[in-house]
Amino acid sequence: MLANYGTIGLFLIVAVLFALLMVTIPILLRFAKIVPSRPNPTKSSIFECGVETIGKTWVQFNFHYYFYALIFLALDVLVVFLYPWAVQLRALGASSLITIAVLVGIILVGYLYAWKKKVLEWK
Amino acid sequence: MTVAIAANDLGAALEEKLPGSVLKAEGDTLCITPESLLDVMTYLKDTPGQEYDYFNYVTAVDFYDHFELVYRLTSTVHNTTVGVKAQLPGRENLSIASVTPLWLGADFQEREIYDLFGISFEGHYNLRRIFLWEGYDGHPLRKDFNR
Amino acid sequence: MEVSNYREPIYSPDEIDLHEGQIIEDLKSSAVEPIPDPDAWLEQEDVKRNLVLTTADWVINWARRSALWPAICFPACCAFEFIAVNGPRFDLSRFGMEILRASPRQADLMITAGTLTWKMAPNVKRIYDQMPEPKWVIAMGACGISGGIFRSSYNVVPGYNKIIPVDVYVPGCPPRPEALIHAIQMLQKKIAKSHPVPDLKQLTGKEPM
Amino acid sequence: MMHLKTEPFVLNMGPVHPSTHGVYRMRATLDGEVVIDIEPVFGYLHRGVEKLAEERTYAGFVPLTDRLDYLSSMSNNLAYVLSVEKLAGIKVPPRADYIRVIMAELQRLANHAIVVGAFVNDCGAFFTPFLYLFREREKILDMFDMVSGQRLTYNYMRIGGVSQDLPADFLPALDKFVRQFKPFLEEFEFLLKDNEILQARTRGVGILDKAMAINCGISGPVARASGIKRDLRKDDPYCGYEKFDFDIPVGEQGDCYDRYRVRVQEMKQSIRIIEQAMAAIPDGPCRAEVPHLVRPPRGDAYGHIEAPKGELGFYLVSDGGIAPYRNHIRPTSLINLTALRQMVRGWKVADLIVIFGSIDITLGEVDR
Repeated sequence: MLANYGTIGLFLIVAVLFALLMVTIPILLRFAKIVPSRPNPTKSSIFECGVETIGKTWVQFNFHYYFYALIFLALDVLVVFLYPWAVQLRALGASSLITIAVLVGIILVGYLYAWKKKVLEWK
Repeated sequence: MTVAIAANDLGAALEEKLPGSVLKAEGDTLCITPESLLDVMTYLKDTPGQEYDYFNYVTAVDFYDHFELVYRLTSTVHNTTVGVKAQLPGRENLSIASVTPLWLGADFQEREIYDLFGISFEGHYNLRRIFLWEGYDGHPLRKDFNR
Repeated sequence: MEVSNYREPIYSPDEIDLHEGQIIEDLKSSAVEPIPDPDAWLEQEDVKRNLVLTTADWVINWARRSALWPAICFPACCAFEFIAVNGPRFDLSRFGMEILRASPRQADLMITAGTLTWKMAPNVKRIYDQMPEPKWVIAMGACGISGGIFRSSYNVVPGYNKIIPVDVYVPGCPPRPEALIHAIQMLQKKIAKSHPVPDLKQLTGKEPM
Repeated sequence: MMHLKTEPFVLNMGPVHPSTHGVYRMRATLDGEVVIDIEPVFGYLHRGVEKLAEERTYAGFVPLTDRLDYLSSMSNNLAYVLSVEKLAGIKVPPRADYIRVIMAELQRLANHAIVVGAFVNDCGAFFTPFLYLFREREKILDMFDMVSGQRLTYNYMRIGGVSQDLPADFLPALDKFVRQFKPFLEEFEFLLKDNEILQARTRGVGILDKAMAINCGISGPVARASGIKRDLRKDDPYCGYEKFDFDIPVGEQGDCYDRYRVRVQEMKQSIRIIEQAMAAIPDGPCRAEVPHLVRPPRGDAYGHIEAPKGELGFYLVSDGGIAPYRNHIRPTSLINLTALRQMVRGWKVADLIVIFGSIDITLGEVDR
């Protein structure tokens, strides 16, 4: 049982190393002056279809869309946990049903709250 | 077949309705005085017999001593078409009534004439340059425009 | 949430138009001399270089030229010849140029497909400036090279090299897809000749790059 | 529901935007996702074609018309050439009429192929239908290449007829193309007609009612989708269109789905016209005897055709010289954009892209 965790740990290290490598390669290449870097003010300004932005952009805009994203995230995480449970149902037996019911219950509370606050309607 | 109406009988009908507005009626075009443009257009659009509800185009022609505005209207009900011309004497600060209250389709075309010819349209809700940028001096489609 | 109609517009179009008109006027007055094409280094003879550096050069050049991602600069008719080159018959993804990025941040090749007018010039210059180094430009079509059939117009920039340095010129109005693919191959040969890896002396600052 | 104070902001759907089909720019005032108002900005491709027309002879202006609406160059050529013939009173031999009808309808197929492909791509089908339609368009471009030697800007029509007669292997190639295009169109239509994603994204979106369409001078498939039964090929026939029988598809609601359906059915009608024209094409000269420097009598004339985008017309004023005194182009795409502002209010940004894609415009014709 423990050996399996060893492989997962190895995999984690390789993943982190790979990610760090991808980040540091451009920085190293810039120090080695292979990657040309010529910063200029236009390059660091915002790209909005080739035109300067109009008016205040740091504005408190109406983020109704992001409620959907949050609720989708919650339900998606639930689905992620359901898959392994559903696959191993025969091995886990009936007791696993209770734990899954608790998990679904918790997520359901959040969903009902959003529903009652009428966040889901989009007039 | 889109019938080009005989302008002279339409001209006669207009004459008794709006005296002094029609200068000449030839072929299928009516030459009218610029001041009476809005009344003639409203007449053409609203009277039951005409119903010119579709606005083909409006354009301007520079004849050095005067500018000529050419309108073309079509009636989708009777499938007839009529041309209307109005002449603006002189070359500086020309202006004529805008037909956008009658047909919204004339909106961009009048802005284009304002931009490229310099003829302004009273009553146009958003008369600004459409193709060139603000601060461009001169109106390119005039005959005396040098590059 | 009903759309309550905000009648007072939150920006004044006239003020913005004047500001943008000023930008166009400045660019128009400053863009008189064509910018020289960036290929002065092509003529230098190949000086003897360390084996490690030349292989590093070769690898980096191979990587750069086989994944040229085009930026979006599609004003006019050449745009549809460029889409035809991306299309099923003249498949451009054979050269690694399949990804057509909407933003200049992930692009390193600007194919200027269309006539450039003075009102569009500041935007194209801004897109070019916002592309990360190293970047190349292909001026596509007669309008890109010299203003083409519209050269005598009051609102057309006679050639893209007035505002951005151009690497490869593609004649044609619009150029046939085979011509554009040939131009891309010419650009790839040009990239293959460059020397991105600096010598040790250049690294330590004794010699300029 | 939400008592938070939120402010609208302005977003530039600017000249460099993947789905504005060219360098068209809209300043969209958005309240989060919902579009409050848009303000169109034109002129990024204004090449001053009407100014260039003043220094070109009647025959010299034909290449410039190719670059107006560069998606349907044949139709631009046809509209201009018809206006000059109307002004100068030139008769065209019957074979030229049939060739012109075949070319105009083939060009309508090619234009609608791109427009329908781009529209479905805007709705979310990422480029798959576009590439299939593009493969068919390449076959049409091959035939145009066979006839005029060019892929996009043909410069094929002349005052008084067409520049050169059809090559011998054109009609067999056309016949082969028509025979394999019909089943392709059936299959394409079958796959997309009742697709529920397309229905969800376009049914009832951006409705343009009939009265607003007429008042805004909208013409072409956008007007027919709103229920206006007006097609210049039937109402004001030119080039002998009265000899062919075809019907005009008309939509009911005038939403994006109807505009898409009207264009697909128009492609079917164009195939019917091409078949009839292919069968009945007479022999004879393909061009009337017209002097190279034609000098129409003093006066003016307005000729218009049913271009793939709508009513495309040329208003010519002649002072008896070899060059037109004034040459005005009726910009179908520019006028079709008049109603965009009313159609888009209240919809979300994603719908704004779909509605804009359903009004098919080309910037060459908008800005001229």
